[in-house]
Amino acid sequence: MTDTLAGAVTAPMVRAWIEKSAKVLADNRAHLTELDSPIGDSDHGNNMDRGFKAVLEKLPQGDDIGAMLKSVAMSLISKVGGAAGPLYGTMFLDGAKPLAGKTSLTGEELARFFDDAVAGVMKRGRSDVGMKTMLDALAPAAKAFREEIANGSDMPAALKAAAKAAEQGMEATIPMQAQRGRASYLGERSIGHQDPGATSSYLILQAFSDAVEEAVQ
Amino acid sequence: MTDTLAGAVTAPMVRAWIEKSAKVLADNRAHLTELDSPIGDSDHGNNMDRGFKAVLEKLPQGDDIGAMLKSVAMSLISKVGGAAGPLYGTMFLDGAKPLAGKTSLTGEELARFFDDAVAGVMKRGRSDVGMKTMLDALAPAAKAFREEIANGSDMPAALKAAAKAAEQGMEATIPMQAQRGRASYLGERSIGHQDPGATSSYLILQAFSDAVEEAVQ
Amino acid sequence: MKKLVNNAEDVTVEQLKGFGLACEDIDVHFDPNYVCVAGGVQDRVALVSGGGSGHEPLHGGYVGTGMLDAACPGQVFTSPTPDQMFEAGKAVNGGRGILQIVKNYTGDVLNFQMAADMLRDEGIEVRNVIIDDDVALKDSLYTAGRRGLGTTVIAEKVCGAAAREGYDLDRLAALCKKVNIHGKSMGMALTSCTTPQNGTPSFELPDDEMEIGIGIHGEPGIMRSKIKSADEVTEILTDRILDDEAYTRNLSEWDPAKGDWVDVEVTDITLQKGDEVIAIVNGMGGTPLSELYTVYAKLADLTARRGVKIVRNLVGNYITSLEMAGVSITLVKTDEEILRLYDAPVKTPALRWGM
Amino acid sequence: MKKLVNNAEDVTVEQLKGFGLACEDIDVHFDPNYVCVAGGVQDRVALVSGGGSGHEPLHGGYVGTGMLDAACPGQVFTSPTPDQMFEAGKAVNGGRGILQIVKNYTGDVLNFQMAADMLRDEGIEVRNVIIDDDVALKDSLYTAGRRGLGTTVIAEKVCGAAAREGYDLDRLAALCKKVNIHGKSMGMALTSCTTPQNGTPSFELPDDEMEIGIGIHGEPGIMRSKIKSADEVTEILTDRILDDEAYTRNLSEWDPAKGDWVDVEVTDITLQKGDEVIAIVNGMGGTPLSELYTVYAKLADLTARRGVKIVRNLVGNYITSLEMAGVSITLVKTDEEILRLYDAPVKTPALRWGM
Ligand SMILES: Nc1ncnc2c1ncn2[C@@H]1O[C@H](COP(=O)(O)OP(=O)(O)O)[C@@H](O)[C@H]1O
Ligand SMILES: Nc1ncnc2c1ncn2[C@@H]1O[C@H](COP(=O)(O)OP(=O)(O)O)[C@@H](O)[C@H]1O
Ligand SMILES: [Mg+2]
Ligand SMILES: [Mg+2]
Ligand SMILES: [Mg+2]
Ligand SMILES: [Mg+2]
Repeated sequence: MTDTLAGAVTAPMVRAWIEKSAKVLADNRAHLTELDSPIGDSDHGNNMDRGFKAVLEKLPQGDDIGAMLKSVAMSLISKVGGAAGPLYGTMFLDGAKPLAGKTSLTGEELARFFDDAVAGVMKRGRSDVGMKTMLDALAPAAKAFREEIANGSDMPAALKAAAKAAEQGMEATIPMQAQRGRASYLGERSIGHQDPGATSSYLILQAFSDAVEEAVQ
Repeated sequence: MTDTLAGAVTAPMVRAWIEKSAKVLADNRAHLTELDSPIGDSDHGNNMDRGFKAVLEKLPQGDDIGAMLKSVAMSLISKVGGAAGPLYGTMFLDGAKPLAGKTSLTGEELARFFDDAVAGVMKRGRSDVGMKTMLDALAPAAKAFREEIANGSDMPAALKAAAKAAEQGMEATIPMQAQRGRASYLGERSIGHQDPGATSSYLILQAFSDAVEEAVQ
Repeated sequence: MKKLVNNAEDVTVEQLKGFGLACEDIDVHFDPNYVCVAGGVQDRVALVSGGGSGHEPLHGGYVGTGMLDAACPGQVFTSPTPDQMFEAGKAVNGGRGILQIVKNYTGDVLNFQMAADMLRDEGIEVRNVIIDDDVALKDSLYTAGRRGLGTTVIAEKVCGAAAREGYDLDRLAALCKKVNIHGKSMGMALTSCTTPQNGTPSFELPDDEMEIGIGIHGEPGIMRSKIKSADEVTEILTDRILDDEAYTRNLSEWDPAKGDWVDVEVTDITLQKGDEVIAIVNGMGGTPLSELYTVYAKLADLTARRGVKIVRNLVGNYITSLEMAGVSITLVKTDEEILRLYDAPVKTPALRWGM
Repeated sequence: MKKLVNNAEDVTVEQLKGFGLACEDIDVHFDPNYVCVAGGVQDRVALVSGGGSGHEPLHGGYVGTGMLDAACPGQVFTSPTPDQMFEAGKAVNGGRGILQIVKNYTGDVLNFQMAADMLRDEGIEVRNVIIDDDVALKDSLYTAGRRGLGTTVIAEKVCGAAAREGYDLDRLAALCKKVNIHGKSMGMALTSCTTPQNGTPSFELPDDEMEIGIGIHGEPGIMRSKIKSADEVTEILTDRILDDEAYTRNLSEWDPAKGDWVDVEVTDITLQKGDEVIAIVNGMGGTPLSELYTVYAKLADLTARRGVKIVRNLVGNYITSLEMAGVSITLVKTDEEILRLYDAPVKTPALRWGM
């Protein structure tokens, strides 16, 4: 791979990421809803699928990454509802803020995107890592990405590491007792179940890694 | 058997009949309710059991058969409800009317009791034989009893014939399409099911036969 | 069996107890069981109804100012006994006679007739009016005739207002009969229901089937079919109501001149373009309210297409079968008199407006 | 799945359509979905609420004179999106600000906050008051906090009356917060429920088990047990409400001085001997009304023994979970202000008296 391709995420890659996310969430709709059944209200897959379908419909043409991600945020906010809607909406909104007008992102810019996204979710959700939420996938992913970039990894490798960290974070939610969201009502009975939000977060990050991987091949 | 015993139904026999009816209906409560499920509203066994429990509680002491049967009627009327309450109530009430003060019944008197009982049900229910109701057991039984008495049979034999006719009448309701009561709502779908009311009528008549049989032995 | 009950053998008593505690304007009596307006009835016709329990809010929920004066609940799905109506009638007798509104089920008809005879023996004038509005049944000669469904609620409302307006017994009975021949209903079930006494469903209904043309006692309907969409279900029920032809049958009523029960021939109206109706979209007890609104949307569409105008509506649980899922639709053709009396103030646990 | 629906993917729209046709005083808007009083609001605070669908009559059924001005229904069991409250708020804005009554579920809280921010950008003053009355949950630090249950209905009624009395926005928000800390609820389920979208029950509940301490979204409760009698169930719920100790937590509210959302510490009242309460015995959608009266009988007994007096009651389906069988109990301690406003006339599809 060449340095130009490997060193930056381009607007088409971001678009491919969003499209792949929509596909993966549609494919996993039943799975996510099932995860939301024992510890939630059985709608997470429906919510995310409905949201990303709307995202695709509204996604603007052109190469402005900031505009694209802001559009994703607004679609999610106005179509998902539930807890996931404002949280994912905030994630994309806060992450996209510094990216207005940008047509490609450096590793540092993307690391900042992830950090802002995680911070946004934490603030909106009054939540933190370890509470059995999407943050358990998102925060380790952001951290892993920044470390990889700092260590000089290229974009596909860094995103792969981020997705891997998200996957591990997702799995780590299984033994946790939920402290936020609906699952927290169950107290100890929430233990032993994988968090649906952490799962959708992993799927979105894996979609990012896959989209960029495919683009650079 | 002696002529005195075989030729008349005594007050203790009538009491034994009523008590046995209560027992048999309690034993068949679930069965009668089950019969009332496909073509009715699943309460006939409950109704009859509740009614005859009340009958036992209120049954007057003494040897006045008319008073006993009137008491049965009043208890059924005020405790059974549904269609069966007024119909069985009327049956005992109309049948008992000429029997006030009597302490034993001749064959002719009992034949008259059955005829009056059947006529009472027909009038109250605007119904007739062949409509898939209790009358399909009661009317043949009354007829068989009168014939047996006319032919010189003794009381146990005549009652046995009446119970037998009731049983056949009950079975004959299976292929009938109901024309009265709840089962009639089902139209052709009522065909193939045995009528719960005909079944309880048979049980009551069989109890009569059994009670008298036991008494004369 | 999943029910909030204590003693399955006689849930009626424990339910009535709570009803009495919750409704301060209503007195509850036991043994025999009946509920009636506190304070009794003065110098007007009194209105009494009743039927098996399990149809709540019918009838107890319609006792109060401007509607029923007393209601007699039987065991679950079993009509009440004459002693109940006898005591209730004596309690609410206001010296101008009693109108008993009776749904057309063999048990109800017979028990209310016996009660009327008993009350008459006490010197109280009584008329029984039978409600038989269930268009699922076509024939009265070879069946027990059409059953009483949602028109009962409208009859109780309208006659309750008329009694307060001072209608005498004959005029009130005539009005009630008018409401009956103006009303048509039909119901369907998605699920069966379970009486506390039995503990198992009254009939079996496979997961993909529904029952059309049901009554309200958990008895099966006139036919079974595969589950259909809300629109299709609504169309089946509504078309049958709108297309129902003039239905003629004999109904039993008391003839004061003859001093006996006589059969009187009665013929229903048919619904015509330009008619105005009160509509009920009624849940059977276990149907979410939201689904009833889906049905209402289609009903409004179908009636409008036929030029029949819904001028008032009730959407909710008004005459139920325990926890059954399903719906019944009632259309009652109105005229000036019916609509005026329907709109009159009413204050009961289940129906309230204007006060 | 046995439901009266057409398009399982978006039942909310078809249900709203029927609701709009049935309720002549209420306007229904689509895309974004909201319902509001026809004729708008003039020169007083407007009252808006909302939440996932599937809880009918909540909230749409409480829109009307003397209660809510607008309601925003989300997808089934999914909180509405900010654009709904944004449009609804603009539609009913009467120039004196908007009070949003929000049940304490993460999604509702967040979406209503976003909507408040958007409306504020339009120059409309907004306050959000959170209802969190579910005593099943003890702890707020390690959970999302107590959920909003039946107190919501009382808050909407009382605040609706106060808005018509001319309360300004701050006073109305203060009143709503008072109702919240005066209200305590707890619920249980005998059966699960099925959202149209999923077609299978939200959780599995064996035939002989029940779920205690449920919310209203078909999510499991805080514990499971063998089925008990109505009296035992009522005792579990009532005791927990009566014994509930002062509950302190932080609730988020808008600080106009700071121009930001701030956490404010709030402590519930505890119920004392001599207190007067409004009681709700609420069905979850699939519970026969008659069973709710059985529960009411025991509730009245239990409160009386503790010297707590029920001065008003609602028995029926007020805040439901589709066709779930089960019950929730709510007690709201009253004072002169709450009771006066509760008694004020109200005319909505689901709650009506005095007019
Ligand atoms: N306070 C919070 N902070 C972060 N994530 C949260 C929070 N509350 C809930 N979540 C996430 O949202 C997911 C549930 O989303 P979803 O089912 O769509 O919404 P809802 O719970 O309103 O039905 C949970 O699995 C969890 O990951
Ligand atoms: N008109 C009638 N004449 C004679 N018997 C009738 C009539 N209607 C109903 N029955 C009898 O009553 C029985 C049903 O009794 P029951 O179940 O106790 O009352 P309900 O039908 O009111 O629930 C039927 O099986 C039938 O035998
Ligand atoms: Mg969820
Ligand atoms: Mg029966
Ligand atoms: Mg019956
Ligand atoms: Mg949800």
